[in-house]
Amino acid sequence: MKAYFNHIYQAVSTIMVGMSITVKQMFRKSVTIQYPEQRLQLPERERNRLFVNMEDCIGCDQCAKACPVSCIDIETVKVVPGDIVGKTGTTSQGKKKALHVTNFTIDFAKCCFCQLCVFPCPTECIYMTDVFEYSTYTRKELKYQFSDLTPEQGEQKKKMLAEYNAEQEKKKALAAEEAAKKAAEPKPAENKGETKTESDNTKES
Amino acid sequence: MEITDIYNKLKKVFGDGIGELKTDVPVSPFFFADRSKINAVALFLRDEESLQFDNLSCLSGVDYDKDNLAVVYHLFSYALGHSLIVKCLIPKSDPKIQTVSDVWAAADWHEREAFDLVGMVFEGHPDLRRILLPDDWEGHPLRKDYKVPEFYNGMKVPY
Amino acid sequence: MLSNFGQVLVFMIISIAFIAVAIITAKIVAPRFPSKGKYSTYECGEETVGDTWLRFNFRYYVVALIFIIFDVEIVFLFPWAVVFKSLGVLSFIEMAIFLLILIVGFIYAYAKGDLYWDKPQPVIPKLERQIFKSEE
Amino acid sequence: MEIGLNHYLALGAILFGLGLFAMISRRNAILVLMGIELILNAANINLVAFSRYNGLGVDGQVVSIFVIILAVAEAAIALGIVLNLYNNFATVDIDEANTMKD
Amino acid sequence: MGNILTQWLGDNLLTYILIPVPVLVWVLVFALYAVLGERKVSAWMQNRIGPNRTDKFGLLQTILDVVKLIQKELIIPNRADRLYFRIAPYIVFTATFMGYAILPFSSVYIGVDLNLGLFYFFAITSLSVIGVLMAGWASNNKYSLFGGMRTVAQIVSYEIPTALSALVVVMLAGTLSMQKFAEIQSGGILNWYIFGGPGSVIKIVLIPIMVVSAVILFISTLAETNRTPFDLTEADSELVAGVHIEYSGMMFAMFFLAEYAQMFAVSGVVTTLFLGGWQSPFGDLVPFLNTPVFQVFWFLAKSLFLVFVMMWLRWTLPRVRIDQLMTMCWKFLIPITLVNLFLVGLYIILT
Amino acid sequence: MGILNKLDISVEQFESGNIIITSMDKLLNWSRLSSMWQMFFGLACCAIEMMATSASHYDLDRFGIIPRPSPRHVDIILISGTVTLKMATRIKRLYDEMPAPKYILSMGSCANCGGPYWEHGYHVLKGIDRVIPVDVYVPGCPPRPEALLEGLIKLQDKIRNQSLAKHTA
Amino acid sequence: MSELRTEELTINMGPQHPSTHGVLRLVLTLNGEIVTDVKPVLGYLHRCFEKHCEAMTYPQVVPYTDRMDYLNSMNNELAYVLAAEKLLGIQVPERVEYIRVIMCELQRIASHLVAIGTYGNDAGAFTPFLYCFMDREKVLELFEMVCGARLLYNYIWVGGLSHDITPEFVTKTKEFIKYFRPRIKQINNLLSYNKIFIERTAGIGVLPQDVAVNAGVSGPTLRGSGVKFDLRKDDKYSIYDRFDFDVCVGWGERGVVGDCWNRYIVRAYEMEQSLRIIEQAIDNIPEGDVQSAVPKRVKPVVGESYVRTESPKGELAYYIISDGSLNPYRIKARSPSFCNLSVINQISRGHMIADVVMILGSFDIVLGCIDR
Amino acid sequence: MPITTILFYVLAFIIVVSAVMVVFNKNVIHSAFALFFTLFAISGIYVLLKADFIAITQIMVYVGGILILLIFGVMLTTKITNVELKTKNLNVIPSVIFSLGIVTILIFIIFSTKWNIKQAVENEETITHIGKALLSTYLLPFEIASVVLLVALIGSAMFARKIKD
Ligand code: SF4
Ligand code: SF4
Ligand code: SF4
Repeated sequence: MKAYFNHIYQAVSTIMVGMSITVKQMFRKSVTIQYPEQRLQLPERERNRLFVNMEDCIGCDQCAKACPVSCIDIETVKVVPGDIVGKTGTTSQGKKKALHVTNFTIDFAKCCFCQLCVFPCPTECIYMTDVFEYSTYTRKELKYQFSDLTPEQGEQKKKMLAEYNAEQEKKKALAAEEAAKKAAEPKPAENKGETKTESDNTKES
Repeated sequence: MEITDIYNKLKKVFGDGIGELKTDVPVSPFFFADRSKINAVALFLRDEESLQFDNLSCLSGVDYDKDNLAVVYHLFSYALGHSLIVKCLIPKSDPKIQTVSDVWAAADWHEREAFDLVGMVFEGHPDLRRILLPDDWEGHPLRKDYKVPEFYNGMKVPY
Repeated sequence: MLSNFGQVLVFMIISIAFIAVAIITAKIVAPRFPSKGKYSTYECGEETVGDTWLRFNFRYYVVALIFIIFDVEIVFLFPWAVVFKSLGVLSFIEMAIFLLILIVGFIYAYAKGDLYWDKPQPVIPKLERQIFKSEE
Repeated sequence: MEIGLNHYLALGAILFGLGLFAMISRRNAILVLMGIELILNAANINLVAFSRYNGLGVDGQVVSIFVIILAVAEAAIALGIVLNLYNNFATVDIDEANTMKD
Repeated sequence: MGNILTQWLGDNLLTYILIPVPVLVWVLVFALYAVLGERKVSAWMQNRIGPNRTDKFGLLQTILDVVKLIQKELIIPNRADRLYFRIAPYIVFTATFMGYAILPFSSVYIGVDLNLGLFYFFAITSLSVIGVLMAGWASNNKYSLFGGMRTVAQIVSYEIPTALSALVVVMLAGTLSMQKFAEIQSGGILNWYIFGGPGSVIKIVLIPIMVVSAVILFISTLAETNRTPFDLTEADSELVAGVHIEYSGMMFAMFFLAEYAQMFAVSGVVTTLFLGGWQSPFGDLVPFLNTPVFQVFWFLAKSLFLVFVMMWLRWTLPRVRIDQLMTMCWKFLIPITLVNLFLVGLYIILT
Repeated sequence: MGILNKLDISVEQFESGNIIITSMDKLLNWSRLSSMWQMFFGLACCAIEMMATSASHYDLDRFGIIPRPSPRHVDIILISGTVTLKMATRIKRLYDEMPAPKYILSMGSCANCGGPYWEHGYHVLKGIDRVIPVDVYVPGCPPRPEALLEGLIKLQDKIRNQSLAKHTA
Repeated sequence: MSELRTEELTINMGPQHPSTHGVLRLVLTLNGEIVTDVKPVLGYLHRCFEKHCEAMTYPQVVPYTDRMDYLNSMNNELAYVLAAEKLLGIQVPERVEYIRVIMCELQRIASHLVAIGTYGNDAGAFTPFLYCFMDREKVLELFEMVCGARLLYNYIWVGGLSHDITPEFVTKTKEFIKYFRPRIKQINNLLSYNKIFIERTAGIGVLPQDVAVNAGVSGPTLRGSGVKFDLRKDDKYSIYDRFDFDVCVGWGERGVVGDCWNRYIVRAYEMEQSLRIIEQAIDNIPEGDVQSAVPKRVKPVVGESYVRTESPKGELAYYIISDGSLNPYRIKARSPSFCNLSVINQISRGHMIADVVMILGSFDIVLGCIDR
Repeated sequence: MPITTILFYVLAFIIVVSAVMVVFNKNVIHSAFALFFTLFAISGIYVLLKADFIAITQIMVYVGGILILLIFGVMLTTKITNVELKTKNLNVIPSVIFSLGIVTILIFIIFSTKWNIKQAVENEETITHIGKALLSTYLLPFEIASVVLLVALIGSAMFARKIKD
């Protein structure tokens, strides 16, 4: 009998406690962020859409290698002598750019926003922004092209290289030794060495 | 109990069923057990008063090398607080091994998973079906030579 | 003109008419795109296994059974409660006897466990052999 | 035509006939039960009709309440029997159950 | 009949057809805004805002919901029983709506003042059981069938404590007419039946009994309307959506409507029985507050408060299990109401 | 039966001009876009963000979106997470069971195209659009709640500009 | 002769079901409302984690471990990273260890909040669910501040961390601790000690100790059965031995030891303990560089390592075999949910449908972790 | 035609049609659902007969109680979809003839008898009269009814238990 009334007492009292909590909450201010009108101040480390500053990109492919998802697609074309990359041919830090980046796409439909691509970049030109509002109606639009060269220009550069190569071939036929030297020049080994030292700097930041 | 003591004890009971103790491998020592004796070994490990491996922490199927698969047992004893690694080699030509699911209930699903992904057959397992992949899936994906199928159920698999 | 229950009938007709109108409007307006899967039975996205119209839990029957007895009792209680004040003690005793007899039945059914819904009868798993010994 | 006692009685009769038919022709025991319910309802209609038109007054209604009670008791018990029958013979077919007895 | 419409429009058929219309309109308006209210109340309790994108306060939200539901395809699954699948929503809603006929909105407006009012209400609302059973069975879906069965068992068994605890008031009032219940409780808050009804000082002994009765009546009506903590029939975490699973578009809306309509109906009954119906709490102290228009206000206010309590409970409590539900009914509610009944009987005899 | 089916034609006939139909159109579209009931359905990590979106901080209810468990009651299905081959058939089935004006929002990289699993995921469906038509793709892994809301607003825009009955179904 | 037994009814619960916590499918065999058999069907979220790892380099695996148990990324990362570090023989700086502990404990709170919230939701109470999510949002804010992501962080790296913490983080964390203590009490009042909730969970799904151990159950589920075992105390990985905290076990305060309520309440207690650990750690973070030990090129020797950690769900272990190349040869994740779930059939027989929901909820499973 | 006449015919029509459905339907559960309409319409007939208390009792007990019991009984005993009317021709025709015969005879008798028609006093408050009658004139049957119910309860509970074991 005692248990019987104890049951009732417990039920009633705990329900009362619960109800008092909910009713108290009713008069608190709501925590809702009313999104389109009201936005959160996002922290500066926010990891959302990537951005590549093509001014600085040297086309070293480090980011693409670091990406676990392989969603970065880089296609580079060697610079033929006499041509320069972009306007100045150097990065903002004054490093010489030796590759035309004809195609630099990041497929944000695949990207997992892990930020692994950001750290190895020697020129700190790929970074994450706080832009997250870029949903689309078609999936193709999610593939972002960062290269500042249009496809035609890219074709042109390729052609230039092919012509240049052909020229070289010709020269090679003429003077084998000289040609070999020249062909080696456009991909300097120092680039790789630089990457390492650069990446140390990036990690500290 | 130290691993060598455990090993010696086992060696005494099972003799040839236990391979040599490998301690040179970085990280943790282990030994091989014979795949046809593993059930008895497991039961011994569990029930022997001084061992009391009451918990099978993990059971992993591995595509070990060119012609062998392996099952790795990570054992732990709640009662005595020591752990042990036992491995069993299984030739790929005849991927059969005794089950330990009657010794540790935990092995039940792990063995199904190993069967599913690596493709060894646990003899005596009560319900050896695929567990993660659909029943009509072909192949065992964690084998090194696994080829991703082109189509499954009319859906294209590769990107 | 209309009796009271006539009014109730009007209520009924109006409500049926309302639903009919609502559903028919929906029928007229709503699009229809029949497709093969659309008319399949929902079961969390899986194919239904077995027949739905099966014999079901016996408990439901017993509840209905006991309810119906009490239902009748309530039917008697209502006229009694209405006239109770004017009839006084005697009717109270009469009703008390009536109720008592039924309560006997209630207690009987209760004691025999007929009123218990199927309680969970948990099967606590056991190992054949005690393996693990707790430290404490 | 003004609705009178006859109409109600005729309705009762038809209902009774249908119930009777269900009772004798259907072999599903539960349908037989439904037939019985129909018959009891027919009887009730008659009772209430008489109470209204034949001066039975409130008595007819009270009696019909008792009929309803009987119907309840009957339904409860009969269903119990039917279910038992089903339990033992795995059928609600009356004839089948009959033959199975021996 | 004491109905305001009969006075205005005279005693002809049109009047009678018009009487239910305000009630229907009220049911619709109530259902629309109760759904919204529920969403808002839950939002506030959870520190949210609730619908506010349609307009500033989301007032159009549920209306748009309905417009959308009209556009939804009506699906009748292949395996369903087509006839009864269609009929079920009619029965469920009609049964509920017919219950509204006896709700006394004010001293001059009531659908129909049956002298068997309360009894009628219990009988007619229990009809919806058949509709639910039909829906559950005809959907030919296991979850639906389970939901239907559970609803039936639940409603059917809670009908007993509902009726028994209402009987306490019937005994004291000696009538079943809803209008009379309300009339008897005139004269201020102390004469409400929850405080023992009109009477001399001795009625103090009645107060605990009446409070318990009122609470039990409220709990069991809660169970009859399938609200949390007793919403086993559409318990999403077990039965997905119970009997409604296979219903889409407008047919589903009808079930939804019926559920909310029933919420108000039972609140109205509890109000009439225990909270003085349309009586003003100040009695005749402020006669102005007891005019018919204000009566409507009081009635609605009290009923809506009960509806709010229902929502409040819903957003606070977890749901009980079916066997606990049944045990609660048989083991707690029915014995207590029987004792109450006996005590009130004794009280009446002794005074 | 199915006026919305047929009006499709009449809209084209009257082209620009029939005010009743256009305002009707507006109302219907408005109602559809502001009461998108969502299927109570989550797949993987994105589902957690979806839940976070419907929780107090972001409150999907503001948009009139409430979760309903049964596909018969819902208008929109948020594919929130990795779709595996085993699950794809089930999703297709659930999608089929939804009544006509229905929308799909693909949330997160996985649903868009297999996401991080597109390369080696032998058991991952590379994009839900291989099975059912998608209305809006929300990128992110997982998308922030705001991103999901933005996707929903995009979807609302899409519905707003629909003509009567020309929905994906 | 056939009996008037209810016919056995097979009913699918899931993959799309509000209370299966994702895409799990339970095939229930029912006798009336009583469950006679539960067959979990897994694999609806099998994302080929282990195959993926074989194609990744060691640092690249980290994002995938995040996605395994997505409610609990930090602990997953930690477990994997510890295993990899053991293989590589890396000793990380003190500061890193401290930050890792703080992060993992915050993550534990977040994870338990989801567990408790969804458990309330399973029981039919929606409001506690949202309260829990509100508090979880606060934790996520902290994470977002440090590493920029809300759910999948890729924060703990092999040999270090991706970012250092900021002073703001420290103050905010302290604020959070202050804010959160009373909230635990509130949740307990609202849900844990509610009579209906106790009725629903106490005595349901009793899992005796020895069965639990034999079935490989771990974490709060094991402690709910009264086994006082916590890898943080008993295995002392990372620097957990420096902190003073209690191992919470269910002792049958309500119901019996090993039932759903005890499993549930262990989580509520553990949040309190996590707060204690954070409190002790947050004031003592030594100075240092968080990336000083990050290797340029992660290329371990041939070998293997197995590290067990205590994740909020239970014993989470990674088994890494290296063949000396850049990519791991084989990674096996021993996921706690996988082992915990495997006892569901044993302990839910004879219960009702509603109880199965509660039992499932009390394991706090995450499908990403089960199916991998 | 006065409204009551129309109502009577409508109700009679519903009753007869649904009763026919009850009797002839192949699916027992359809019969049970059809019985719902029969019983409901019969309560309408009671209303026409000015027996409101009986009408409501009819709804409450028959529709809300017995019908549910019957439906549950059907659901318990059969695989509902498979229940076919397994009647041999032999059985149907004689019973049709027999029932029809009885109905004709009854109707003939009904219409040929001169019933002693007395218009009863219209009393609005049937319930008080019934209540009083129950507690005075019909006291004995009233108390016996409780015994009957008790017996029914115990008996059916016993049956139920027998089935369960
Ligand atoms: S964020 Fe991660 S997934 Fe995205 S591009 Fe960079 S490395 Fe690849
Ligand atoms: S790592 Fe930086 S510089 Fe190199 S290709 Fe990528 S973005 Fe360009
Ligand atoms: S997109 Fe990213 S967060 Fe979403 S399910 Fe896929 S892996 Fe998880």
